[in-house]
Amino acid sequence: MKAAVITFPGSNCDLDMYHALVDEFQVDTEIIPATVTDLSQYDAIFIPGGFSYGDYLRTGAIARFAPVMAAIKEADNQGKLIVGICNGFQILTEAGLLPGALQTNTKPGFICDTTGLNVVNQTSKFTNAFTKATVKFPIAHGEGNYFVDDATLATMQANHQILFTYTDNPNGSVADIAGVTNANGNVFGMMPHPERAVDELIGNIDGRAFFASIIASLVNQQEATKA
Amino acid sequence: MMQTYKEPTPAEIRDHKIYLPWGLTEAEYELVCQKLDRLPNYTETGLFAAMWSEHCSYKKSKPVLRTFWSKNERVLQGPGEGAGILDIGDNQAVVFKAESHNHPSAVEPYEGAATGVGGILRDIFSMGAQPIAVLDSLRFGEIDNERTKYLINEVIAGIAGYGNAIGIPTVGGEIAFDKTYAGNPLVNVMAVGLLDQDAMKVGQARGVDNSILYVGAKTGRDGIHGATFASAAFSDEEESDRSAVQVGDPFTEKLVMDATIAIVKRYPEDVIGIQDMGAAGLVSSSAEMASKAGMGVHLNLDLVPQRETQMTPYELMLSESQERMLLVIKKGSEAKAVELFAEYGLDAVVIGKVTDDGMYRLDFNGEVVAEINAQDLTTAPKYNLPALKPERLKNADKNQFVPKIEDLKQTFLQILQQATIASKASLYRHFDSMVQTNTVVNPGSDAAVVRIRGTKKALAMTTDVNGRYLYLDPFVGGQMAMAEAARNIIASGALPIGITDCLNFGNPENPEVYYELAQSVAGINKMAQALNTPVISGNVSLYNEYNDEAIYPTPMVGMVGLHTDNHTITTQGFKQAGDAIYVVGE
Amino acid sequence: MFLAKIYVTYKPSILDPKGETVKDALQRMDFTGVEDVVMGKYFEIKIASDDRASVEQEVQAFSEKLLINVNMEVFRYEIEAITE
Amino acid sequence: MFLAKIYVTYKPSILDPKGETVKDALQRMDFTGVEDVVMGKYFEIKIASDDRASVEQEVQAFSEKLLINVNMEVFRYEIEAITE
Ligand SMILES: Nc1ncnc2c1ncn2[C@@H]1O[C@H](COP(=O)(O)OP(=O)(O)O)[C@@H](O)[C@H]1O
Repeated sequence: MKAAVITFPGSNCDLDMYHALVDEFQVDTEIIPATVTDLSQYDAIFIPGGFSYGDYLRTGAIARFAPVMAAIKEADNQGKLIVGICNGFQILTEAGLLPGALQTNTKPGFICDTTGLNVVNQTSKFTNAFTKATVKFPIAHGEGNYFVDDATLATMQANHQILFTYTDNPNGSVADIAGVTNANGNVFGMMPHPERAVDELIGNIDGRAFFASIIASLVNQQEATKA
Repeated sequence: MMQTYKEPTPAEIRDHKIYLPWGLTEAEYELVCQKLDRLPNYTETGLFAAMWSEHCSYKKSKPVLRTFWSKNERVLQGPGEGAGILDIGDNQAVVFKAESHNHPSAVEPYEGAATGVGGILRDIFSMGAQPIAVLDSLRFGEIDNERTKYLINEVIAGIAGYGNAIGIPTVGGEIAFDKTYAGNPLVNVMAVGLLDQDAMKVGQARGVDNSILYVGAKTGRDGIHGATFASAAFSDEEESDRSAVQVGDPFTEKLVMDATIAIVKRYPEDVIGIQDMGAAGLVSSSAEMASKAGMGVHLNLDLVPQRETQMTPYELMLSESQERMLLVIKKGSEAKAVELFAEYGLDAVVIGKVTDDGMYRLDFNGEVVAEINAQDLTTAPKYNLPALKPERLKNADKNQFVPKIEDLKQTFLQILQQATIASKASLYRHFDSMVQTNTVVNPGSDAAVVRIRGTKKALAMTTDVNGRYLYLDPFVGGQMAMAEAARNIIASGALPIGITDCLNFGNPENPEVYYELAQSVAGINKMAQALNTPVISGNVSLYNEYNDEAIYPTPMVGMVGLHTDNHTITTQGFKQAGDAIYVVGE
Repeated sequence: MFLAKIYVTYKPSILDPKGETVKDALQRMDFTGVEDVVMGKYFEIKIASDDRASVEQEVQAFSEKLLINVNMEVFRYEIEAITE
Repeated sequence: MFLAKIYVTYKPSILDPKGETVKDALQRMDFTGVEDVVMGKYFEIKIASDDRASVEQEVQAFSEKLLINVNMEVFRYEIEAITE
């Protein structure tokens, strides 16, 4: 498995994601600048947190036009796994790779905390290794209030696209939504930070199941294509 | 002289004493004339006013600062550079410094606090170090009015807005409330960085003909006179002095930070010196770099990237536009430096070169607009100010220190109700304390602890001071600030290894204030030696007054400790029922 | 040269947390007549061109593409010719 | 009932990182005619009153007090009578 961590000008959780993948899971990982236009050699693509282009217009709005986004869309067409965390989630919604949009927290202001999450669906490519029904993940955002209209919400629910909900909604997200996939189940985004919860010393390892799920589904996928 | 802008002539400057509002005294102006052997022009007068301000020259606090103990086996760089540096073994070093942004924050709390964070981070990465943590130390009036609430919310939002966006965790700090700070809040920030000892850079312009490279944001008219502004006291009438407002741009700073660290790594031989443009912007950075190296510089101001049109030399030199750096690049290596910065989307422009005649020379529109001996510019006259023990201390009643407690439970509850004692979680939760995933101990314990990835080491850090103790006894209060910081570090399991400080005081021309300054420094110093924690950097903020009333003497101490084994890190909370509780000490 | 003034606001169906916060603050400050606050974005964009129609097209295009999020926001604009 | 539309922008001498970033993005997207972008705030505020003059006064007052930062920003406004 080969992973790419995309770094936009202003991304700041790129190294955190890199270390989680490399130090904790020994995944062959490269940090790829947003000017790159070919991602064909990577099996999974991670868009990390931060403030791409300062988030000066709207979170994720400008990043969506970076050259790398065409390659990410191409990877989506091929059904590759694409993960957006925090600002990465915002970028994926802006780019239309995930439904909905992220808005200012109902009580405006940045919050850094640890929050409870329900693992709603434990069969997805991103959640198959979770053994607990609720976990604790760090959050750090000012614009994590997920919005989607009622009709889309109904389809997403019918489709099992909602993978995580907040146990104690910190930002006003519709239906307590914390993390979602696209209809196809290969693109995932969430505001909480699994990469901040993989190292015993840092005090929380609930995020490991997230990475383990992705690795397991890639291994399955590869075995399936071999067979 | 062909001038397209109208400025007072040297004779008009002399006759109308326009230097006075800029902070130069008549005697200082006379001295400038003597050194130049002529009358200074408008630009030159501005350069001297800025460079000889207390903020840039420490002309009034230097006799006290000189007494700081700042050498031991760990010290690689003491006071005098962007930040101090301590050896932590394995060819690694920790770099740290604190800075005040009190005056800008009083006027414009969000941007004042934000640009404070930006400025202290530039001090760290201009040494070639990677910033790993930010801490703060904040003082406000009692929370009984809308203005104070506004200040608190905006200052917190400003620190968060900048620190979170640039991706350096804000891991700790302290906040206290007292009416002494109502008209003059304190916003001190400290930054800590990590350095490979081989990559260490200093702010010096060495080597004739080497190039001066301007990097980062364009220059605008923001913050002109910030340095002299920081050296003046507030009053009710002066609230309209607003020319010093600067807006921070953490996005650009992140690019400048990453690119500066990258150039030191990629071309260590070609980068001769680095200095950030802080107070008094271009003049202070370039003049200090020249004078520290014993060299001169020759700058062509037409080449300075400009955000606004028709800026004068005076404005270009004194602007405090943020997110700008000055580098000295070896002659011949300019192109690859410019190319590296372009990779990060940044402007980098050669604006001049190092000369060997010791002169500070500026060209603009094909004319020489300033020609000053660089040493003269950076050597303000020193003042030995009188100190006088305040009345309140002479007749202090020792019994005032003995608390009168009638109902223990009642007193206990009253203490817990104090805003200063209460949890600050609702404020520090706005700070991203976890980004970089190295924070082992987050805000809420005694000291914050940040691990050094790839080693078993970790760094503990804390900021402390209690102005009331210093008001009651500046010497003992200074010792107590050190003792509190050391207790916090030790409680995390670390060994204290050094400190930085931020000396927040009133007007030093008041002999009682000067006495407080000298005494508290003496107290800090004594403890620094006792604890083997040298003072490796710091900052002075004087004139913290409102309507002629000085704040409590508030010398903030920022202390760093070293963990050699991250398995021995301890936190504050009780761990399990049944554990015994001990009281250690007297 | 043209100057485009572009006004971006949330769709009425979307909660506007910043507008709500401002409304609460104004009411607490005793501006009790304030019934509703919408907080949006305002752009002034200078565009070099001598063809008004093409400027209109551009403004329409980049507003939809970049300046707004079509899921949540709407915009309107005005264009005026300016000298300089 | 009145509707006040309030436009807030930075003073010309103040750095506008948001406007700059949007300008750069538009230029990268090949809207090359774009020469300058100012990004500000836009408020639509409904105020219950039947006296236009007092509404004007209120708008002026709360804009200066709350909506803008007088050190860095300027504003202008329009007021129109609305029914509802
Ligand atoms: N402004 C602040 N920024 C970040 N952390 C803060 C701030 N104020 C307080 N804290 C955190 O709250 C905790 C308690 O602070 P404080 O009351 O000063 O404790 P102590 O008296 O033990 O130093 C510390 O962990 C400190 O880091």
